[in-house]
Amino acid sequence: MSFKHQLTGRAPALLRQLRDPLGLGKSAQSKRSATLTPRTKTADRMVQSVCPYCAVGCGQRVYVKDEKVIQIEGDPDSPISRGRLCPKGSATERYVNSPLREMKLKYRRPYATEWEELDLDTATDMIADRVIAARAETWEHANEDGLPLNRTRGIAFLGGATLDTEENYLIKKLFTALGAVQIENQARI
Amino acid sequence: MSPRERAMVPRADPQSYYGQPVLKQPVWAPEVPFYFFAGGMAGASAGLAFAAGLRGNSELERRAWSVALVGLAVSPPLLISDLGRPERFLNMLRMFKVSSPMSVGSWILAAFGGATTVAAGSELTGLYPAAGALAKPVAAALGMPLATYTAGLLANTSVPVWHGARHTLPFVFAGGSAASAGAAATIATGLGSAAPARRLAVGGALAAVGAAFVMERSLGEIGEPYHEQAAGKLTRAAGALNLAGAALIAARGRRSRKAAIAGGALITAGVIAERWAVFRAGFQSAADPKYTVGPQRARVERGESRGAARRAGASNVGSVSESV
Amino acid sequence: MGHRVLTLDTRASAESYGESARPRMGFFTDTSLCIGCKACEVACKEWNHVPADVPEFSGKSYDNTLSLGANTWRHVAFVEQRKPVGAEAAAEDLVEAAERANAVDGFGIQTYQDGDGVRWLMSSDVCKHCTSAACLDVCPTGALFRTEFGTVVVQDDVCNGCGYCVPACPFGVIDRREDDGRVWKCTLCYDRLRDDMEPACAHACPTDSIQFGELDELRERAERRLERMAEAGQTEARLYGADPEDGVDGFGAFFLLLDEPEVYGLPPDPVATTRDVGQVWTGVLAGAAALGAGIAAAVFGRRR
Amino acid sequence: MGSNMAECHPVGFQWVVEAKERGAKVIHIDPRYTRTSAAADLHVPLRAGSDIAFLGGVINYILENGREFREYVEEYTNARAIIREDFQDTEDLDGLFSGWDPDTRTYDPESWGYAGADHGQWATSGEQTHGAHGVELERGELPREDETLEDPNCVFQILKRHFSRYTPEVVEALCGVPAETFLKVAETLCDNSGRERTSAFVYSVGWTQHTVGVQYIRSAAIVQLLLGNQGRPGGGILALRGHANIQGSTDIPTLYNILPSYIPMPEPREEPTLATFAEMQGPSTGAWAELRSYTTSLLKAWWGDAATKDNDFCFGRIPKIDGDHSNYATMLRMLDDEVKGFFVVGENPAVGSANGKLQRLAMAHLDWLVVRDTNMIETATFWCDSPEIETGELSPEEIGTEVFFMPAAAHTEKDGTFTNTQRLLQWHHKAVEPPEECRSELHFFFHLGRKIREKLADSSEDRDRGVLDLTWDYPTLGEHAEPDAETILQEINGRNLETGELIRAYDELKDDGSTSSGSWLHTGIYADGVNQSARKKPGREQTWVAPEWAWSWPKNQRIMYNRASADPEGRPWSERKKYMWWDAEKDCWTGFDSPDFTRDKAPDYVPPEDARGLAALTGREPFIVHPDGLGWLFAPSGVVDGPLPTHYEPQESPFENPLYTQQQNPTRQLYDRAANPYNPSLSEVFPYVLTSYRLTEHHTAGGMSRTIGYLSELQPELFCEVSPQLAAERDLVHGDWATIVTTRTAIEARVLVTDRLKPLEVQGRAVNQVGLPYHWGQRGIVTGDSVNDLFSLALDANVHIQEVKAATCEVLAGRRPRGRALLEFVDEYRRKAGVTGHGS
Repeated sequence: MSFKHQLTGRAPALLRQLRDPLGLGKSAQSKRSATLTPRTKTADRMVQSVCPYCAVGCGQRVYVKDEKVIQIEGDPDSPISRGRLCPKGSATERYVNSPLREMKLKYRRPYATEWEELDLDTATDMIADRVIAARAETWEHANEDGLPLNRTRGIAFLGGATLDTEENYLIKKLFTALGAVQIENQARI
Repeated sequence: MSPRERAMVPRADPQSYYGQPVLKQPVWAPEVPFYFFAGGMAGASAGLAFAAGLRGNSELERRAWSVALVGLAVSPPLLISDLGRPERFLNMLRMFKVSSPMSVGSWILAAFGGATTVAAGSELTGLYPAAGALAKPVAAALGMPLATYTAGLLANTSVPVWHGARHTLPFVFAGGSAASAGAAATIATGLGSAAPARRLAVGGALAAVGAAFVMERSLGEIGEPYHEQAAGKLTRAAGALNLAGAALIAARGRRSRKAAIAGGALITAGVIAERWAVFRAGFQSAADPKYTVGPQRARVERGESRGAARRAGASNVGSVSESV
Repeated sequence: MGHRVLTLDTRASAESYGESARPRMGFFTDTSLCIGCKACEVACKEWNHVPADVPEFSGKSYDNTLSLGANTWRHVAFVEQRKPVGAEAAAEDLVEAAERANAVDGFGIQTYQDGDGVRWLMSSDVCKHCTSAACLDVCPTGALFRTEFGTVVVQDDVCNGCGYCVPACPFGVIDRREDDGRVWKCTLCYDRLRDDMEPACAHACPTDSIQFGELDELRERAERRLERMAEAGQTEARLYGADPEDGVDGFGAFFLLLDEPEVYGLPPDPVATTRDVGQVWTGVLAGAAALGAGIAAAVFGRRR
Repeated sequence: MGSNMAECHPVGFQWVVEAKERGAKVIHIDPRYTRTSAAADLHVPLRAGSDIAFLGGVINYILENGREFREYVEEYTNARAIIREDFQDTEDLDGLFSGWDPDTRTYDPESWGYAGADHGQWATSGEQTHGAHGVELERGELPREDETLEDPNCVFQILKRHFSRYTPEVVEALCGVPAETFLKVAETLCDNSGRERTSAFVYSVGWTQHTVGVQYIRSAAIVQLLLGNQGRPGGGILALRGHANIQGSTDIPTLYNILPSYIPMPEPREEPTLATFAEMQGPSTGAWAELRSYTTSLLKAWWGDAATKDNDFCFGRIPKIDGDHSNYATMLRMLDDEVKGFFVVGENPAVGSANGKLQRLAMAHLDWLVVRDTNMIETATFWCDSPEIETGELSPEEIGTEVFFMPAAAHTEKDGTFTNTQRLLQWHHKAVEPPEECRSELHFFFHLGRKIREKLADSSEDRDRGVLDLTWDYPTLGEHAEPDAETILQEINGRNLETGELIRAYDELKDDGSTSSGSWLHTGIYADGVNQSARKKPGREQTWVAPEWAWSWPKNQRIMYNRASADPEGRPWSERKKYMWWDAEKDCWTGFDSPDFTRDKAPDYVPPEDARGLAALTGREPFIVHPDGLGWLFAPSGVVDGPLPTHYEPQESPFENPLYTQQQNPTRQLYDRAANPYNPSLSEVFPYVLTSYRLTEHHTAGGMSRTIGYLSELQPELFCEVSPQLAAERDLVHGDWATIVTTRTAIEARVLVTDRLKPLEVQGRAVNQVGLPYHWGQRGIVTGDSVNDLFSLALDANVHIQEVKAATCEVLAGRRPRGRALLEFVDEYRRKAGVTGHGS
């Protein structure tokens, strides 16, 4: 239909007015308006997702173009939310594309007053060393009665409740194997 | 209300939402009232020049065409600089819409501009007299609506003090235009040839003041802004300046060039003040919800209109629109 | 007189699309279902990339965006009202509630936004997409136009920011964006409509307070809703802008309100002043004639 | 109650609105008149911290007027159970139950048990209690019972006595709710319960964040069991959780006291074997009887081939817990330099946790801190811009904490499941790659584990075997080597190790090491090799239960205990409320949902002599996680602060407990620290009740909302909601500033004076409440003081959750002092209140 518009009715507005004397309707329509389409239609793909805010679990449709999220809106298929979203859910696209979002790793030395840059692999490596050291330093083999404890309380973890189930699983698995018991979550708070 | 009660989320006010205006303030800049003045002067001057030409008063004719040309020259810049997107000023001629005085006015201004440039040009340079002779009546004819369409432009908005004056405002602007054209010509023309200009200045000034008075009266309550704040001061100033100028010209304008010039200046200032008074009154009128809600609510109470809200049971076959 | 003809033609402007014309689409905003979540405000801005401007705390209940404008195309109003306080009042509410519920079984009773001692009204306002739209009539460039869906839209590729539409709108909806120079308002998501999608605000609204659809169908739905509420004793409910006979010949986006329109900041009897454009032109011409006469008199008048 | 659903769960609230449209009545019982109240039929304001008294009143009303659903109560609850002779009630002991030990400030719950039952294993601590653990019953039968419910020692009679004092008058005096309003609520609730109708309770953290939080919910459970509203459509107690996967973070926890699916963490024991563990923690009847199979399968999932019969399936590798290792206890150890390193992932304790100052001071004692988030949050920058920097209590030059801030991937940048508030696991598909250095938690922890294993590869230390033997070879995808989330979900689902097939239901799990499952409740989520959580069949193409959208644990059941939706004979209680019923032809349970019951167990089933596990429960016992299959009106086990709810005042209250000399919950956890002072009860220095809450426009600690312009502009500043009366008392000016003071600190907020907050008449005098939304901090587009800085650490002993929904405070007009002056200002109030100690 928009194609048809391009072929016809593209004479200057003033001439198009001959068929729309008051110039309030079609004659005033610009070429851009005549060929307008929503960005959801020109997206490369849409994937179904779930809102990251509260626990209602509203369905979301995430539209992607050129490997960038261009729109997130309610998923009408969801029997939970029926396509609807609250203000936070409706702002999700702004959240994932937020200009304030941090994309680079930052490192602060003891007693330093500024951040420094640090690459991901080095950082992970440093953290691994610190975990091993803290663990060795604070390992509790048994309690005063000689009963086995087999744990460390030198490392603590506090997770938010926007982590995936699979992530929580892996975290609990790793830390339990490392003997760390102070593994906690927003669910406690 | 005790101060205590005031210090809280204001409890629902039957008249408005937290006292906020219903209408948006106009976004127009100070250029606009000056254009009202310049355009009006140009239009009326073209008429004066043409008439003077017919009357054979060639000095007055030449001077008046010059004034028209000056008024015309400053108009487009004033209008364009007021646009949010000046580079798109040509879109003003993208369409022709009878429902929009600004659209029609743009076409009038454009046509008047062409005609006046030719008319005045040939008058002043003596070139192409044929074309000039053809352009002069056209310019004069277009000059009249050019001077008054701006009143229609304001009247065609939701601003109560403007829309309420749709029958009277054009006469205020007509009088003002006449006065300003007359005043300008009086200043620019020698005593001998300036008699018609003086008559036009004096008559226009009196007409403008009279029309403004009638307008304020006919507006009733919604005319309040003309007596308050900036608009109030300007209205009083306009009246005083116009009357003083008219008096001075009438009394001594025939003998003293100085007095004529002074009188002309006073009237010019008076006309500008009048344009500003109307302009400011619109802002004040839009800013206070009482001017919007009050008359509408009254209409509904009086049964002249059913209003836009309807409870259950009320018939939705309006008899109102027919009775208007 | 003449204005009748004109406004009739104004309505006809949708038909300038001939066979490509679509049924007139609009909103029915049922404020009795609004929970004031402001999803509509955010969803609108997100879809249309409307800029955010962070204000100060307003103290006007939970409203900090305050009104419709160039950067707010959906606006949720919050009105706090006092009601008879005390257990009696509250308890009664429920008793009556129960009785009325039986009276109109199936539909139940809504003591909407009705609490112990206070009533908290919430309402999502939007451009009315008037049948006779003053903004559209006065626009000199044709930037504002009526779409094939009967909605009123500004074309930002045409608008030159003359600002005429701003004081023309009887609702104070449309406004000029400072840094941009053009005017902006709700487009009823024209681009989405062209792909048969519903506007972002209606799509997001959690409680269906914002309903989108063919205007005729919405009007019938609203009529039934009003009747039901009346039966349930909700006599303060009223439709606003649902009738083609009002001053703008009917809203394309109308409302169900629980109090007088002005309480929500809406005009009780809005009029498209452009319906009087006939009178305006008469005035302009009369003025012009008078001017001509005046000049003639001044020039040809008898010499003293 | 205790929930502001319309504001905090707006999209879920669409169903409430719809129900209301169909005639349901919505009652909102909350200290503040909120957007939820505005949409309700009735708003009942009550004093924060008095909910148990209100619900106790409802229970009393039901019992006094015989409004209980008699058949349901007789058949499906433990009303008929006889409790031990030596049980003593709070009514006998002035606010204490029998078994109280003043030295340890804990209960020995032995005397709360069923008469005649074996109580060898009552000594389960709060860390260990998950309802049923430890109750040992012969064949799952009540040892002694009285069907007539007349025996003075039967639960029903004890209940009557216990709640008899919660009269409408007491409710009025204690909650500030007029008796007639209370009665209206009680009547409405009863009228809307029974065979034909059901009523539901909705709660959120307004109930949990108290020193008696668990008992709040217990009270509702008693009401719902008495009215027969459990396990039935339109009934239940709905916990509305506040985060996308907070339910999932509990089911497959990052919590110190449980392993996946609520398997308790082991404690140090003489005989630390899987056998003893299973015996101590698992009853022989009910769903928990299979604890050993569940645990063995978990161990097989984690240690794979390294887990063998001979090494007890590596059970010994699991670290032992011997006390409260929860978040707040850990922060206090941190303050004492006992914690070296801290991972904070997608959490913002500097703003979100109670006593924010203590949180921040504690982190300054760390050797290293790892913060992973999408935005730079206050927790990551405490060393340079926390309020303590301004007051001079901290300065970067003196903070030795090494800080790693790692940018995280958003949900659109990774595959995985969120478990919503109704136990529904919903898969969210990855839409795009995470930008720059942003990575998922899956990515970070997988590679962290990989590196640790590499570094420890040649370690001979026994302690390192646990991590070295761990199954940690997940396939990775894409340029960033992202571990495959579906593989992990399959591990969670579990396999039959002989056939290699994916487990279909937890009944298939074995204790001989022949099965693996990372979480027994989640078995079946990958049944038939299909990711059931990724099912997206449109709701409109299904029944109203929509069983083919996503997957819920256990066994895709949408309503738990749904056997109770049918009468003892297996017939629906009523046509209106039919949900699950016994199909005599097909000899199985059928209906709209999958049965939370053995599918082919007939209503008339009687367990054989030697029966154990689920087989030991009869065909008319719906609450299958309990060893007796009954709903517990009286909790003989599992709750550390009493078998029945009792009203105690909050830690900080302007009122005396009118019921007992015991002012507060005797078991509440307090921390006598300089950085954690408490406002004395009844203190005139802190005359107002303080409560914190959320707004629709923001999210929790603000990291996901203060960083977004579209949300920030809707609620730009922190404000406090106060009544016109309070404003008058303190000359607060609407729209101006107020300072709110506790012994912890003072913060400033804009003043919102509103009729929506009403002073309540409690114990003959008016009390004003102050409401504060807690979303603000120092960073983001909109900033403000952090409300949680006002609160103390006073915890519920069952779950170690802080009391931030009811405290006391003072309110003053104007802004707070700055810098050092703030400390002196607060010290002055401490002195006035007679609180010793100086903020460390």
